[in-house]
Amino acid sequence: MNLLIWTLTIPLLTAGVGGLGGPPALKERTMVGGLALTFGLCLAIAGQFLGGHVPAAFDDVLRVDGLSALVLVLCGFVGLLSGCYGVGYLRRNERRGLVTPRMRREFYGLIPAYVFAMLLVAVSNNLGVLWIAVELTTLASVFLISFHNRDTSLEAAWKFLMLGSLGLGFALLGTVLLFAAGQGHLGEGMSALNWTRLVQAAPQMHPFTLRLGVVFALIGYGTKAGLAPMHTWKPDAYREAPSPAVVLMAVGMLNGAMYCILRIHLISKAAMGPEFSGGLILTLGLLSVLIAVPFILIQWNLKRLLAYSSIEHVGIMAVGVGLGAEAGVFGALLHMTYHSLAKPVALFSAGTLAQLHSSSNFKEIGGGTLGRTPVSSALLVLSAVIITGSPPFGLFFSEMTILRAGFAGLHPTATSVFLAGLVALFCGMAFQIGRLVTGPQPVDQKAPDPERFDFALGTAIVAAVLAVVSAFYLPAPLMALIRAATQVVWGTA
Amino acid sequence: MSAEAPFTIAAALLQAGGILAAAPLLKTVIKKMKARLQNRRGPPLLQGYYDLAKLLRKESVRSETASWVYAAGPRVYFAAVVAASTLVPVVVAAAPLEQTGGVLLLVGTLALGRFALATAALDTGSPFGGMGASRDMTIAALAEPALMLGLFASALAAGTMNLGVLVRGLVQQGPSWHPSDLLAFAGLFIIVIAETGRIPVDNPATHLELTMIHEAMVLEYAGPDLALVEWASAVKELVYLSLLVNLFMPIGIAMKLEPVALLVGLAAWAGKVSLLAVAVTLVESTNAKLRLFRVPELMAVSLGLAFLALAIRFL
Amino acid sequence: MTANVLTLCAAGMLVTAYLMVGQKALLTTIRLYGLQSLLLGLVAATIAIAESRPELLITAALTVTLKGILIPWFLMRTVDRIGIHREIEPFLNVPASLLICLGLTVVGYRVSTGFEQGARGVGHHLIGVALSLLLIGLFLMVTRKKAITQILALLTVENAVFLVAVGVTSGMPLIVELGISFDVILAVLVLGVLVQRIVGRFESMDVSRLSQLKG
Amino acid sequence: MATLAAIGLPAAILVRLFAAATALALARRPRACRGAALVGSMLASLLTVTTAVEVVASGHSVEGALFRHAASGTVFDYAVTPLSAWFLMVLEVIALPVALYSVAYFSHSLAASRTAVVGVAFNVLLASVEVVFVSSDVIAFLSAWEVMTLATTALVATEHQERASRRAAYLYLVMSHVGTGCLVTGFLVLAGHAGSLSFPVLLSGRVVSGPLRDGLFVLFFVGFGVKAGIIPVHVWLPEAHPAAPSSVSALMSAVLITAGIYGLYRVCAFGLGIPDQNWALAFMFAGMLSGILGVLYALTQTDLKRLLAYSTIENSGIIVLGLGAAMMAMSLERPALATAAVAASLTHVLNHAVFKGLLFLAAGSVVMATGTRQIELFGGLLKRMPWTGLFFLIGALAISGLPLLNGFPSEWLTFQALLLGFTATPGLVRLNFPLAGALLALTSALAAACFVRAFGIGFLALPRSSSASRAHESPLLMLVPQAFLAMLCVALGLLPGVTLSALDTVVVSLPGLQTTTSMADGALGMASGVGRFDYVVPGGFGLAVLGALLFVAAVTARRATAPRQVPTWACGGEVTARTEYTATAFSKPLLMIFKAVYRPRREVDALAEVSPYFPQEVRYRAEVEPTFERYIYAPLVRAVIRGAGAMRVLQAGSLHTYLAYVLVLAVVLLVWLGGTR
Repeated sequence: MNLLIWTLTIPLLTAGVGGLGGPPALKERTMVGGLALTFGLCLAIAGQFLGGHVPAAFDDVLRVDGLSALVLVLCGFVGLLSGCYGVGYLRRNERRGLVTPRMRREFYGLIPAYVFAMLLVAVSNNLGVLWIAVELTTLASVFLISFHNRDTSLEAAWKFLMLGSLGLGFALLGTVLLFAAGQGHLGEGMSALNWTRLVQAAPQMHPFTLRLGVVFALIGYGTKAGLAPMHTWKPDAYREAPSPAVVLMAVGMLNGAMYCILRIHLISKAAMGPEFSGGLILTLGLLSVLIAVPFILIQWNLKRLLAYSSIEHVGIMAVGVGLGAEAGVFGALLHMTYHSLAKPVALFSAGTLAQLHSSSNFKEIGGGTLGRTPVSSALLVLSAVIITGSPPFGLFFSEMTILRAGFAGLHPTATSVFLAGLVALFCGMAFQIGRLVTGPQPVDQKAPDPERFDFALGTAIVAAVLAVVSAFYLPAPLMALIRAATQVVWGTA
Repeated sequence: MSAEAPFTIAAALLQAGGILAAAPLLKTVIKKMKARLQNRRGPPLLQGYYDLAKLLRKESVRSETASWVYAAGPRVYFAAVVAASTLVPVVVAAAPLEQTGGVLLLVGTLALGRFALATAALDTGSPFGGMGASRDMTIAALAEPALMLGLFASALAAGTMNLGVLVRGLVQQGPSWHPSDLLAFAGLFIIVIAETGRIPVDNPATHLELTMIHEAMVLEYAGPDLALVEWASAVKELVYLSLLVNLFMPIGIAMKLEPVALLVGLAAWAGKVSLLAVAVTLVESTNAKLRLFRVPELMAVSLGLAFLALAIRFL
Repeated sequence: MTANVLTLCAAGMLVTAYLMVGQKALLTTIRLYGLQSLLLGLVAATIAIAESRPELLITAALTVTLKGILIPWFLMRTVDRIGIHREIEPFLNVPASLLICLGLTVVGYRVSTGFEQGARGVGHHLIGVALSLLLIGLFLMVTRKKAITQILALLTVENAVFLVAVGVTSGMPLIVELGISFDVILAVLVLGVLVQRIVGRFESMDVSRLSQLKG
Repeated sequence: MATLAAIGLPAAILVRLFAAATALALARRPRACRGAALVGSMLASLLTVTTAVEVVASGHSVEGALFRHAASGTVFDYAVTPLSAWFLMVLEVIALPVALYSVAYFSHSLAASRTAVVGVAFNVLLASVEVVFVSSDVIAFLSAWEVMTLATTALVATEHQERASRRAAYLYLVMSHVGTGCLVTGFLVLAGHAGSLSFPVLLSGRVVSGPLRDGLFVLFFVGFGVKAGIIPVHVWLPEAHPAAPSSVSALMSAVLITAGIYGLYRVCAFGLGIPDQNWALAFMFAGMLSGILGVLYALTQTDLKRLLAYSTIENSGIIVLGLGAAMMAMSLERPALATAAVAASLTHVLNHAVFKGLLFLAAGSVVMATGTRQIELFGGLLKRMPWTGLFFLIGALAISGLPLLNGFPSEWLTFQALLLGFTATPGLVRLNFPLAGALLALTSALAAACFVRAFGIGFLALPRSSSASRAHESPLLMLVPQAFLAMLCVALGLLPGVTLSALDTVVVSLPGLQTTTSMADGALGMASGVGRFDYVVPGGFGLAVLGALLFVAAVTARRATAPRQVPTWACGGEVTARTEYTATAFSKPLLMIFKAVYRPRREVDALAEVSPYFPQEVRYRAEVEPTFERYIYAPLVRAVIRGAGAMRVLQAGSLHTYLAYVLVLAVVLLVWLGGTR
């Protein structure tokens, strides 16, 4: 049977097992095992693709090209990481007796389901299926956000759901319009909504309908990606969701949404050249980078801080894509890869800090965490250095690639604004992380739980090692995937 | 300096010795002229030598709190000043050690001496030493730019910064009577007054500690140490005056090493220096000492003069 | 004939939207939404008959049963269970809201002129109505404070999208449409659950109170 | 030798990375960790020196690739040009003794828990500086530049419990990052126009022209000026340098600023084509300002390390002033003159590194022995730490630019450059040179005053505190490096010709300059480079001074009886630490004279019960206003914070607002799309 199908069914089964009753130990094993298997299958599929044969199923409704393969691998990787971390995370909470059976069911059920939805996004070659998959990710994450069932988590979930569904409405409209624009060249039937055909038909499409469709689709999927000004759900959701779920949102969801945006961009580019959609994407990306600056400067909450940082990064990717240069696209995809490797470290260490201090608020955590939770704090510093794009780590090189493309290309002014934003963001992050980890131990504060070397911490360390190593050495196949993806987007494939 | 090395050394020794010998006389002459202007008789002309001889014979007394720096101070000061004296053309239109450097080296060496003395003054722990050192360094720092600019003015005019070459050049091209010379001279004269610790900047004769500058700095010294300081100061003053006269009125200075020329040169030098000494005396006896915080204004004036000298010569 | 029916239905949908803007009683608003959905179904059916496209009939049926009957019923049940029947004062008073909605309609129509006349000569009317409907729905979401009204507004947006789907494209591929409808149900269920949780915790459906998360 | 030189640099980098890794691995055992880090560093320095010496001697660059970043396809090319080699030599001449010094210093005054971090950062820092000096590829340069910043920040924040050092570290980080931002823009715009990332192409001087060129110059000037500590972008320096461990401060003050200087040389002066006259003027004014203000602020410091930091700003100013003169000469196409100026500036780079390194190491010993940085609490240290005292004195004499030591030759050369510049420049602009000359004279004289104060108050007379009276000499391992640097001060002071002739290949390798052979007069002497305008032989003159000293000895040392030791006369009172002249008092006259700069503020409140004439106690507070901090930076920061705070309303928590954003965006885009096709 087709690998593709397996890749999708395995996480579904895992979700099923996790969602039903049964002993925790079993659920833990199934989740880790299932997600590991899934990741393995993702790698296998990527291997197939690189081997020259294009994995597809259901007459091309599911189809893997370079871009899909890249996103697929990254999502599978993140899924595995968050699964492992999640097990440790829940154990910690159990140790404090915070976990009800319902919670356990939701947790072990929803996380694999979420992974399933993300993978479906990555491999779907069909506008409609894509939309459905994205909707599924939304539904899966709602209850993860309201997981802790606090007032604030309900609020966050509500906001997320409202904005998300609205966005999806827009995305659906966009899809419909794209479909309409291509009518007569595509005919009826399922395959009429396939990328491959849309891109072929794009040049003959009705331009206005197409433009309208692109605009709505960008707003819609931009909401999921968290591009400003549709980013407003992000800080709340990140703050409330349990860290493993946050990782899925901040990396998997982000990549998936970016993937959708790239697809839309592709069609529009095939029809009207890169300027139209590129300009829109560039504007939204720039806006996202700039909007993140003040909120990072005045932030008081660690997890919200990271939310704004991920708004920044999606903005960076968007800018890279929007610049309308192949180097920019390559930089953006490289950035996506390195971001997927680095962000989990930040979120894991931040999550650990928050969990041990049972708060993610700077005031309540208090400064000088290096003295109390040395490993996590060190990891946090390291990851902060990485995700602020400092050399010698990967994000520096991807940002440099984007900047270079920008200064060499058509938008030097926009690029310099972008650069200014990056500088400001670095200063903000440095300030926040600095005041959190350094300084004297706070007096009159209840000691946090001791940092013991458990499964979650182990995962974080492994992730950190990977993030550091990847800076100097990306496996050749991964590089090949990034290049293939660039070709897909730049349309030289 | 290989073949003429012995000759150079001899010349250096000769000039240093000569200036060492003449310096106390200059101090006394100025004292005497001042006394005469105040209708006193004043000391005998050889008083300076008597004082030195006496001080050198006395036992040396040092503060318990002081370290070796205290003893080193006067010696380095003396050595620096004496060495500096060999960089200036005096009787002959050439400085014995002109091969080793020019204006900048001269100024630098004098600064070295000052550094040594000021440091040593801080070694006894007496507040006066500190006060003197502080004020002396302050005034020196303020004088430095004006001094440099004044010297630059003439150096740039002559196209060299080596005093020997400079003076020879001046003699060959004859007196230029350029107004900038006058301005530069005036500027440098003020500086010399300041550097040699004379009224209106400092009062060499005062015994009121709070108004002292140079004297306060050396207040703790006695015996041979004091002798060295006094002697070196005298030498310094003579060096400055010789520099001044030879830079601006190199009349009669010996161009060749012939007995006649040398004698003429010697006489001319003595005459010019004493002329300048008279000027110094007049300034001293007609002015009152300035408050410390008025001194900068004086320095500013001389700086302005020097700058003007440069400007009107080159624009 | 067909053209008139379509235009009529479209106009009717727009009217319902305006009524929703002017309306404060929750149950009426839900009924208005139901009516709107029925009209949508009618549009689909008309096109299906006029162009003899059976699969559109399925769409129509789906729309009517789902949005015309099921969802309103579900929402009414929720309202009854919670027992709150009136919308509290929205952020904007009715006249102002209506004016803004007029503006939004103008925008929608202006944009719709960009389409060529669809096969049935009413293409851009439908588009105009649909886009206005979309913007009005969004506007309702912005101004209304009750969770239920916000859901209704969201569903109005959904309706607008469907109107475009049937009006311009003569329907999406069937499977896709099924999937989408299924998703919509799911979304509504989730929303309902969430609303009940919110009410259970805040003793109110006033979502404007959900504003603890700042900065 | 040649082969070793060929691989010297990459080998050194490897050694450093290895040393860092080992240090990290041995984190639990401070002793071994220290050893690994520092010995490794010394080894690496030796390796680098071989390359640098080889290049400077032969004048042929050594080139190669350090590392290839496959993902982004960047290759870290490096080329040890003579200029790079010169800065490398300067770096290692300091890095070697500093590493040796640190072995003992860290063991005494560094918490065991910090050893690993400091050891790693130390090596990473040096490695990055080396790469900065040699990299010939933009990305390589920028990454090394950035890593340098990060490592330095880590070292500055070593004592992160103190608020001061946290603040210093952050200030440093932010300012450097803004600077880096300017550099990235500048370099990438250049790259955009050149279509290449390699320095030889970018910095050929033919890439851009016209206003764009001027704009880029400004960007680079600011970007590198921050690191060089040029006023007004200097504010981080006096905070950061004192905060770091003293041996690291030595490194920072002596070498890190030269990274900025290197940039100014490589890009601003020789990378953008023939300099514009206004650029030269900008450099000269910046240099003058930094020189004079730097020394003026140094004069009033009572914290020894801050004092040294400010004097670093001063010297950096002198270096830039020389470079400015060179640029002026280049803009007028006067190669001989430009050569003289560049020689002056590069010589001062070396000399400043040597004596500032020496001073900071000595200061480190003092701080370690007394446990304070306050000059007012030192006193009488010369008797307790004779060697350290001697070395500090030598450094003080050198930095005051006095003959026979190495401060003199470079200031002498700078004066030459200025005077010749005056003769060479037409028009009113020339008046700028005598002005610079006068200011330079003032600067060096004030420096002399400053260090008389530092040494005299700090090391002489009576101890001013119990900690000072309990001070003791540092271990041998800390004295040897100081001795080495002190000897270097003397050697470079007496043999300026050696430095100049070593500079020859460096200067020749720079566009538009000529050989310095006319300047080096044997090993002992220097000439002004233009005719016989001026020449000096410090060594020869040194003999004269020596002779005079012998004469003194002859005159005074006849008597056998040792001098009588008596207490100092203090108007009948007893001389105690309280009657001594304080550092504050020492600089008071200058404080009053330069009121305009210092804008001093003093508060005297006397508590009198009986009558105002009989105060019970008098409190006195005086402070010098930090002009730039107060009038430029503080308002800026406040504005930013306020602005950011104002933005908070965008995320005020109301879902309706958030939805409104989407509505507005949709409407705007729809209107933008318009209707008619």
